[in-house]
Amino acid sequence: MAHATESAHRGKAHGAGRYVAVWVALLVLTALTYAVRRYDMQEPWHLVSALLIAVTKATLVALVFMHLWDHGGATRLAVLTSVAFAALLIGLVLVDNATRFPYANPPRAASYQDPAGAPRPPAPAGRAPAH
Amino acid sequence: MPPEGQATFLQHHFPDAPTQEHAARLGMWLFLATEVLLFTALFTGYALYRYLFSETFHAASKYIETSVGLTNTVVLITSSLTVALALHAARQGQGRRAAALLAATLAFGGVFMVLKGFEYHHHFVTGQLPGRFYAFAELAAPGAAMFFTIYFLMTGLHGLHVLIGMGVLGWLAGRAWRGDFSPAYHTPVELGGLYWHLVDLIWIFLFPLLYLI
Amino acid sequence: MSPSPASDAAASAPSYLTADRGMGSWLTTRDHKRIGVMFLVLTLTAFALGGLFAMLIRLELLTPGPTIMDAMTYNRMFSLHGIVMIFLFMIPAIPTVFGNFFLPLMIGAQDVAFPRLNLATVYMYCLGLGLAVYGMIQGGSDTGWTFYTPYSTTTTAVVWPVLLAGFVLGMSSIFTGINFIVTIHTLRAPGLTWMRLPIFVWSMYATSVIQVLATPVLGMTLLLVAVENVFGFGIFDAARGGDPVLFQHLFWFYSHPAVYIMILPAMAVMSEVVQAFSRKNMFGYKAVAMSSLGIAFVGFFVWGHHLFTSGQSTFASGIFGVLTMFVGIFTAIKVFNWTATMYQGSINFSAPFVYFLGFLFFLVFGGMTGIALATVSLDVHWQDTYFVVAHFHFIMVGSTIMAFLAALHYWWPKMFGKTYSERWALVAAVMVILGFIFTFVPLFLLGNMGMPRRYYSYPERFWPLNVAATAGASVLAMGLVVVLIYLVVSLVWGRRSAPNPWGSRGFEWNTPSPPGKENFPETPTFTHGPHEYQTPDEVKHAA
Amino acid sequence: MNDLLRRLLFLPEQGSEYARSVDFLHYFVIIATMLGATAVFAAAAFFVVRYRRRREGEVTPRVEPTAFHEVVFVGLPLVLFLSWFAIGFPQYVSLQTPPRDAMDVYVQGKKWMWQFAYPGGPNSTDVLRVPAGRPVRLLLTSRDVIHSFFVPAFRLKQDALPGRYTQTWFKATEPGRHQVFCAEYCGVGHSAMLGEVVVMKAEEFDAWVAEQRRGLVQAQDSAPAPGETFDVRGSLQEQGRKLASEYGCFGCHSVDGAQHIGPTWRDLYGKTERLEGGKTVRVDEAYITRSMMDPRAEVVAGYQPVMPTFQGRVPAPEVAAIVEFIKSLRTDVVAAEPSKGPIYVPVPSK
Ligand code: HEA
Ligand code: HEA
Ligand code: HEC
Ligand code: CUA
Ligand SMILES: [Cu+2]
Repeated sequence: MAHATESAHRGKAHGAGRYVAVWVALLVLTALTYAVRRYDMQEPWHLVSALLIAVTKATLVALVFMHLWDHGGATRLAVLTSVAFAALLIGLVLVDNATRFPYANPPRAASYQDPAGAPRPPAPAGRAPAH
Repeated sequence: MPPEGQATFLQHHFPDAPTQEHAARLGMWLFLATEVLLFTALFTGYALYRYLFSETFHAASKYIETSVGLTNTVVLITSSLTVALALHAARQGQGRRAAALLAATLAFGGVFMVLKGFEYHHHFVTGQLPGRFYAFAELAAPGAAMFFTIYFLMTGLHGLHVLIGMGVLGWLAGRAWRGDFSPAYHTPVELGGLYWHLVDLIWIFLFPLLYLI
Repeated sequence: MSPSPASDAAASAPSYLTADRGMGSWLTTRDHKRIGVMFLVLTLTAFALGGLFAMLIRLELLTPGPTIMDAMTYNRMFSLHGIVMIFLFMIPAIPTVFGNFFLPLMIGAQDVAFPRLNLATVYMYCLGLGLAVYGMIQGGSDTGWTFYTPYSTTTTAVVWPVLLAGFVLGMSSIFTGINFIVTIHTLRAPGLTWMRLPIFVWSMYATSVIQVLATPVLGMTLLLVAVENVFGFGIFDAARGGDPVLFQHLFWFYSHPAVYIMILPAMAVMSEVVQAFSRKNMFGYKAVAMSSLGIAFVGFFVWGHHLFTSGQSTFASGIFGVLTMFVGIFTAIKVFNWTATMYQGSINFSAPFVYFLGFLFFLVFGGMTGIALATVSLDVHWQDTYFVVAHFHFIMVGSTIMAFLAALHYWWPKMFGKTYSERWALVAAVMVILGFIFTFVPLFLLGNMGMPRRYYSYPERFWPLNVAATAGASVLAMGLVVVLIYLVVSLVWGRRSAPNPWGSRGFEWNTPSPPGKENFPETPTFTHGPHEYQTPDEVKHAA
Repeated sequence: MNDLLRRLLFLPEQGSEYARSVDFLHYFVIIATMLGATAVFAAAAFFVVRYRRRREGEVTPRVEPTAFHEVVFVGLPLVLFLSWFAIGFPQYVSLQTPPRDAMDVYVQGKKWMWQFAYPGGPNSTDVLRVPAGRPVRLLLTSRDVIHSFFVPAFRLKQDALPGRYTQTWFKATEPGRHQVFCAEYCGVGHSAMLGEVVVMKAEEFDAWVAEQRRGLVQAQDSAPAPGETFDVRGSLQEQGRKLASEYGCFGCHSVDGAQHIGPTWRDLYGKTERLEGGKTVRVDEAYITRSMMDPRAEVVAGYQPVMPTFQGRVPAPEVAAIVEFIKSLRTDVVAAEPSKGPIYVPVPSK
């Protein structure tokens, strides 16, 4: 029956060998991320390297173990959009907090000078303690 | 390809088996997308509080045992491999082999949960607990309780997923053993496997973000 | 016309309503049409409940001081009104009722891709409804439908049942979304290419995308509030280093896209109505189809326009503000194209079309007041005043309820094979529209005067306009009751309707009215898009 | 023109510079909205009449848009909306950046009142006095949940977050009085959390502040304990809490709703109590006092008569403080009138 749907199945099963290869690669990357950790890097790089390795590992799992490599189209789109929107939420929340009126965030180690020159107001009382 | 098998698993509203398989897979991927966004809410909290309390988070992560996390990472990665191999076996029609591999996965999941349990136990004894239960005197900086709030929420939700995944895989192993799957029909193994891989994927991010700050 | 028109044989076969009998056959059905009908009953119940709360709100606001209830009860009233209307009525209503019923019919499919999952969504909805009702019996949450922390995490009211209800209803919504997306991808009949899909299907597709991508964040957020409320983990608690505004980010990341979950299905319905009742194909089919996707996409980038006065940074407000300006464009495209569709048409001025006209006007006005709210400096005055209340009722009542009513009238003969009283339908439509105007226009003015929302009592200078709003709401409610009466009457005593009383060329009309249990005895094939009215011989054929 | 439009749109008076400038955008936006809606509706109405169905089964032509249509459909609203943003956003930025010479006032929202504190004193509740013609920066915070400080006449609104500070500012143009609302839902008293901004002539304001500060110094001289900086109502309640714990009331009574040996004090005041023996009594000041002096006389249903008498052990002013404290434990207090006038309290001088 000719159906107006996307071709259902592309590519055929591969040998089990590539799964093992990916497994080895994942182990190596895990070791790598652990090793990198010991190099006390400066802040952004620390996070960046950890995330880069994690993304690489995730991509490997998604492409090979989860067969995204073989199945294209809508499934890939679903993955990409979900990841993109996750990044969107995280990103914009961070942008907000990073550019806020500083006292609207909890006090940070780095002392900040109010542009209007006022001293930091007394530490806010927080929620009234429960009676 | 046994024709009678074909007839039983093809539902009436699908024109043919490949379309049905495609639909099932697409549905599963969409479900995984929702899982990603479910975790995103927590990752957002993580990102925000790590940004606000970067030093404290750095200090607090020293108190969770990296070696356990590392072991668990290896365990989960390996369990992902066994699931992938199980699907491979199911595709070749080797039901028993698939069942054995699934059982192995299950075992790895169990190891993961046991290790996690030890960790949790340690946190409970030392008072490294979320929010108002926090009672760990050694680290009293603002944000320390928040680290453990985030830690427990994220690993807790993840652990819940591991448990659900184990349930699904156990059921699949049973069916595989009975010989329900064939080269023509193995979609359930594929979907269950996808779910398990997602659980692994999330851990791949949780490990460096919580243990290796 | 290639999809075979209802043949006599098919018409005499038992319809989906009569094919199986007994409660059991309904409760275990996997037929998308029956599931649609069940959801019709369920969501209308929710609507009546939410409407009851609305009328109590309006009664209380009849006088500046206490009128019929105390402050705590009032707070619970508007919270439950919002929660019931949004989560139990507006978000599920059109997709689960008309989407379930017509989407497979429109694409020539026998059912949705996962019929069992579809049935499960009914029960999840019932569970959510039950939890919500349980919450009401426990006193009801008093947090507003927005559950802002730290109020929601410190209130003494029992909020967890309602939060859990929100989570369960979210799951139901997600699974409906997944089902529709997969159905549209895999079950289109031969010849039905993407560019031949009815606009209704396109809009449902866009709606489903939002449901799938946004709802999980809400689910998690509601769970976090419940956890915080019960255990005090401190994730939103400033005293423990948490950020109270984080909740608002997470909540609106869902809830702004969610307003498009509420309006896109309305647009879906109205796109069909304007074509059918103007006997014209859609002017700018591609633009209208794509603008749905545009709304779904850009809708995710603008949530911060609810946070302009919350302490959000100026910079972030700027980003969200300017992005919001773009979201209006897609709605504008639709509005202009619908209007242009009427050009050179053959307009049948009956009840669904009257609702369409109301919808059009209220959507433009309500939508443009939305853009006005997004104009950052103006929102500072309007935030949390009745202007906002008026804005969203203009869209949700003025547009979506109109669309829901239009769909009910347009598809009533199709779903139940009965005709209702055309005269009463027109009377009710006029009552609903006039009542609506008198209810919600005063609220805009109250907002301008600065009356904050969620106010149990108010200074006397706001009195006259509040009286006007309450009076309008009574007319609106009466109009709705009239609708309910003549529709129920038509079910029992109504004449049997013609298979296609409107002469519509929407694909769903290719089946008998009401359709048989099996949608299509054999798979249809398509050679052109929906609503093609121009070839003379085909027009003769349909009449 | 300004005034006409303002009245037509039911906008309140313009009490600040910002209000004036923002109102012009307001007119522009609302008029454009009305015109846009009317235009679309007029076109629709015209089509309805012109192309109404004359007979069944009419044939209609297929009409397709041209590129020109698409550009107009997208371009027209986009230009309009972006121009709104282009005007509105700079106004918002100006509202978010207080001038350097602004006078600071700390604003604290609390269920359900506004407290204002001027650096160096005085403090006040529900009434904010400001000078006309001078910029005032508000630093807002909250004691409990989120509140929102809203002055319609200034077109100004800013949320007060617990544990955080937010800021906003205004420059009032003329002396006068303007209402303050709480615009973020905060519970039972939300609609009664009203206040007032009193704009004074600049000189009058200076004189007032000077006088208040003189008074403060005196008040401090006679203050019972230095560092006690509660407002009058607050201090009585606070004293009551201390006394109650000194007299050991908390051994049997909770204030958080939990039942203990004795009934909880939370929400006690004003409720109708069922007594042993079936009678009921409304809890008021007299009853609370009686319960302390002669607890066996009226025993609450379901409790043992174990409470000791405090007759002769607690002096009258202390009883009053305890009663006041118990009264403050109602969770649903709704202030009856909008503002009770300022209550000025000492602030430690530097
Ligand atoms: C179905 C529901 C729905 C829809 C579709 C919308 C649509 C929009 N909404 Fe609305 N909104 C709500 C429901 C909805 N909203 C609710 C429930 C709230 C309050 C929540 C709460 O706090 O409780 C809210 C609150 C709300 C706010 C926050 C107000 C505040 O609290 O301060 C803002 C601010 O930007 C906003 C903006 C918009 C915008 C820009 C759109 C746009 O999508 C509108 C786009 C449409 C158009 C622009 C009309 C078409 C245009 C034309 C035809 C152009 C004509 C042009 C010319 C003549 C040139 N909305
Ligand atoms: C879908 C959403 C929806 C709908 C339809 C409505 C409908 C109405 N709403 Fe509501 N409203 C909200 C969503 C909605 N509202 C939300 C989200 C809030 C904010 C809550 C918050 O602050 O947290 C709100 C708040 C809100 C307020 C502000 C309360 C406050 O801030 O203090 C008011 C006040 O007037 C109001 C009034 C009304 C009225 C008069 C109607 C009328 O249109 C209702 C008319 C309906 C009926 C009277 C029912 C009659 C129907 C039947 C009997 C069955 C009919 C059967 C058939 C048609 C077949 N609503
Ligand atoms: C030994 C325990 C005990 C102590 C100490 C105690 N109470 Fe009580 N109180 C009770 C009990 C038991 C009741 C309920 C029976 C009754 O009404 O006598 C009660 C009742 C009351 C009531 C009436 C409550 C109602 O629900 O009607 C008030 C008011 C009260 N106490 C005030 C006080 C104050 C003020 C103090 C301290 C100065 C105090 N109590 C100390 C045990 C105690
Ligand atoms: Cu304080 Cu509302
Ligand atoms: Cu929005």
